[in-house]
Amino acid sequence: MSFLRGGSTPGGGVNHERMEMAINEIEMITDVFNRIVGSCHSKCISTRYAEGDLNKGESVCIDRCVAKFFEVNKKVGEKMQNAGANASPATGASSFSL
Amino acid sequence: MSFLRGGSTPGGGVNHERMEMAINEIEMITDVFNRIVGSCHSKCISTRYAEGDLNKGESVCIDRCVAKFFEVNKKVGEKMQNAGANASPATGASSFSL
Amino acid sequence: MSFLRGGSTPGGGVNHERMEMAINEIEMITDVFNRIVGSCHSKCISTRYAEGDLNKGESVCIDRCVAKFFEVNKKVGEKMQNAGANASPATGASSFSL
Amino acid sequence: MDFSQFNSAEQAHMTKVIEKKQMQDFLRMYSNLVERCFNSCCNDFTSKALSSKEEQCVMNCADKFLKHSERVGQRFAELNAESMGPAKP
Amino acid sequence: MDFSQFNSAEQAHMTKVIEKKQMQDFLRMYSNLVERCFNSCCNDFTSKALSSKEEQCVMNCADKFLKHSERVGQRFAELNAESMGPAKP
Amino acid sequence: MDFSQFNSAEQAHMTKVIEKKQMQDFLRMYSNLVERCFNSCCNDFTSKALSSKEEQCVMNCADKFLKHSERVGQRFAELNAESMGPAKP
Repeated sequence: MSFLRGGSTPGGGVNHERMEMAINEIEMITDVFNRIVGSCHSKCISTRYAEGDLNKGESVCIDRCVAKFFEVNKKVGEKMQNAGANASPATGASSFSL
Repeated sequence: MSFLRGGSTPGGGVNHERMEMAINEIEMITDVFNRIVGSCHSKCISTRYAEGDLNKGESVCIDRCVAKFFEVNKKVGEKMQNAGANASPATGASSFSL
Repeated sequence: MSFLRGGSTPGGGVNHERMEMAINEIEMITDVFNRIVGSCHSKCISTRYAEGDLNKGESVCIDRCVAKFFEVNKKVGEKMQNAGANASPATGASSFSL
Repeated sequence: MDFSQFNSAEQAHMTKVIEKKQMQDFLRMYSNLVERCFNSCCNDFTSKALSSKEEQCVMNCADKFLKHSERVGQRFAELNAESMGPAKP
Repeated sequence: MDFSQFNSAEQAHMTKVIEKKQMQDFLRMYSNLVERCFNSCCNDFTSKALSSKEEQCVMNCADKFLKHSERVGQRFAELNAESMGPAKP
Repeated sequence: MDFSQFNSAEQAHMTKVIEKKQMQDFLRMYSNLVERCFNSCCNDFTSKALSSKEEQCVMNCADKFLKHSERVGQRFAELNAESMGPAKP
């Protein structure tokens, strides 16, 4: 998610733009984490709930699932950087006229 | 979503109530946009992903889906205005005693 | 959700920590309410929509569903308090190094 | 929730926060209703116009959703009051 | 949306708010895309490496998602403009 | 994430933001757990009381969810550290 990071501005006070970028990055990381928890739960955990421990199969599945999600995240991130964020699909909703 | 819009208060400074209403409206529009993206993706896009382009059927489906969502949004909005927002179902959770 | 509540600090001004805790509690209650609305709708409401009124079966189902959700919430809350919030699973995403 | 331990400045602040939250909750509930009823009722995209059957379904769905939320709200308030225990003297 | 009734201080504030929202929306759309394409394309966890078939599926899915969002955005903007009615004189 | 480029005022601000986010994340995870376990375990509404079978299911589900989240957190932290590249000298 390094494409979010701006340059470093040396100085004494609080650089609000830099703060906001860091907060955006934290929110994005948390969001990704929560989505991985949800997706890998659906992919790996049996909903029978016969016991409270993760069994061997579930544990191995989780490890692979998280790694695979990271790979997908990386591939998509590279693609987006190449394509340029210009063609942002979010512009539709953001067509507010000032 | 015009039922969100308050009256205009002329003056020089920042009218915080009016700002808040405008921000509410922006958030609502964005929320609706994101829900349309999700719903119409589920309704129109095949999850086989054999190619990266939208095919003819998908494209036509998206156009109709967005239009239909807008119609549903409008019908429900009219209904809510007629019924009055008094009987807000959210009041259950909001029964905080001060 | 009483485990969220801090001690009372008497005094005149606004105690920001106490405010934040109260706001956290409000957000949690609202979040729980919205999840109950969603879960019990899925469990109890037929999606045929042949009429606009809740029928007897749906009404009774809703009452029991809300009560059961509260019980589950309480049981899980007790479990979490016993286990201690130390082993917070959220720490994975929060491993930011300052 | 019991705010009796709060001083007046704190109560005023909380009132504002709660009012803002209620507005946001209402808007979210509204969008959620539209999304749910659209997803349940609209499955034919051979036309962009809402058929009368779809429209009837959406209207019933919206009615039912509001009544559902209201009933959940009533039970929720009762159970929430119970779980707070008896009122202080 | 029509902000013509706003004074310049209010317009400046709204511009900032909108810019911030656009950034957040973009990030949310991105995470949402990754989640959706992962869920559709990755169903084999006998290996942690992405197979070439899965990778192709993810790339197509991402492409399609972006084109889908863009098309929804175009229709949305048109319908939103319509529902606002004709411009003021 | 690397905050070493930040000055002390900025670091203090970030620490506060992160602490607040952690609390919110914890609460969200908790509600999410309750919702998920309720949806998986409770399907009989002929009674409002939780049956002993449902209760056992909920307890196992909660246990498993916590262990799942913890394991995801460990892998996530490792992979996140890797993707940040080797530590600076």
